[in-house]
Amino acid sequence: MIRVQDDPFDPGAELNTFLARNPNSGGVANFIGQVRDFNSPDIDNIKSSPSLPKEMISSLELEHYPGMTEKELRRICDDAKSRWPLDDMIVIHRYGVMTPGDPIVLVCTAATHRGDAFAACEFVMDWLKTHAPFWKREHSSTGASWVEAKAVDDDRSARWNRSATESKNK
Amino acid sequence: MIRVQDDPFDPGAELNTFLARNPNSGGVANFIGQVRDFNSPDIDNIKSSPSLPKEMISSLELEHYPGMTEKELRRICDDAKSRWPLDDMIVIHRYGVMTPGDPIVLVCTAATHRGDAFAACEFVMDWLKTHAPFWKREHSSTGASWVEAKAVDDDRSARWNRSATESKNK
Amino acid sequence: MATTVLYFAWIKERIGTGEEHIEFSNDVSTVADAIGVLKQMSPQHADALHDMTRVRVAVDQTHVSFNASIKNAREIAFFPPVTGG
Amino acid sequence: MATTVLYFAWIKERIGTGEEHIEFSNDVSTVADAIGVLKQMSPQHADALHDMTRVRVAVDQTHVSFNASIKNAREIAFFPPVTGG
Repeated sequence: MIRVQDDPFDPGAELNTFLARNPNSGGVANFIGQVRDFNSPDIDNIKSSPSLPKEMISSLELEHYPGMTEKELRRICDDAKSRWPLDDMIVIHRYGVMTPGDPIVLVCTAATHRGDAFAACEFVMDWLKTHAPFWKREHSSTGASWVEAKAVDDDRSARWNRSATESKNK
Repeated sequence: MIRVQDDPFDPGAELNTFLARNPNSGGVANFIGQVRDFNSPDIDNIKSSPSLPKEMISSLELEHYPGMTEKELRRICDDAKSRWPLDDMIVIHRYGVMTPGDPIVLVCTAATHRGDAFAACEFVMDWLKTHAPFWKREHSSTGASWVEAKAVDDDRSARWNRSATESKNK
Repeated sequence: MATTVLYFAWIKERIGTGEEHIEFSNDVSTVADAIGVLKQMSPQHADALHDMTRVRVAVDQTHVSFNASIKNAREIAFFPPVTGG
Repeated sequence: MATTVLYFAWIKERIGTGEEHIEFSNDVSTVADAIGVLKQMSPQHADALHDMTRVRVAVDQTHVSFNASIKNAREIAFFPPVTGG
């Protein structure tokens, strides 16, 4: 199930609904992405140079491509289902304006074996990050700026291609 | 934080409490293990031979080693924290008598980077499965029987040793 | 038959609009050809689309590369690398 | 100084008790030695502990192998491979 929405969602309530719908799935993995209150490049700087000023984010704006977003998320979910035996899965993604601490994305996967649930959940997050048409814009005291895509996300996404190729070669 | 308890817990409520405590963690991964209503060996049989009768589980009894359980879970969490940069984590594990669909275990991990949250969550589950002193006993129409440990769990747990050695060798 | 051309994020901002309807001539057969045409339309278009390493494209809501065909395409979208999740 | 010996799951069931307090003599220095002593205590003990591939052990609430020392141990626990989670 896929939901792309402007409205906030309640991760705990969504999780409980998902669990209630899948009482026979031994393992349920899930992931929640939240809006942070300092911006992404600074996070790595803070670790190496604690004296650098943090640029506080007042809000996060998420633009998306209506129609393609749903289509792309459905493709990613179908791909996950073809790779792992899953009982069920759900992806909820917000767009619009959010404030720090707000959940942006929720992915839940249910499977008999926890390894399948974990792998599918992480795969969906990695592919969503590199394929689903969303663009983040951070608003802070210094103005608004579009978030740059990260090379690490491309790398994480590419891992799944490699492992697909590797298993085919076995 | 570690909780070992006889009382049921509400996964959604626990997740929301955890998220509220960690508003600045970009990624929160979590896993819930549930009691299934047919027993473990049958699950694989069902897939290959759908005509085999399912042995319905009426309840699951979980014995544990009070004192050592908490100690061992704390060791596993400390180990996870030493391997990945985590903001926070929680492990809740039930003991006593449960019925199908009941949550048995909940692991939540919070981190700046989702890869760390995922890896730590899966690691804790794999180690908990092979190290935390719990023993499952299934009650069905044919009587009660102790669940046998699975070789696959040992394998999954051993992966983390291998990768630790590999990264040291790099 | 006009094709709907969509822009997102900073590409939309630079071009000044999110949606245009363009009649491409018959010799415009790939995404790269279409980009060539679009860059002629205004200095804003030329600026937004000049560095193709920063631009991604979808034809009829499917990710494609620059050499993909746009024959029979109803919708072409240009956007920066995605940053959701 | 008696050592607390604990049994869990089917090992407890076979032995018929979950807890014993045993005074090991000085020449009993490892877990393996202790198992030798315990197996002499009753046919139930011997039965429960005869296949050591199915038995795991903790000394003072830490997993150990059969050749671990039990000198100064306050608590030794025997149990099957764990099946929680």
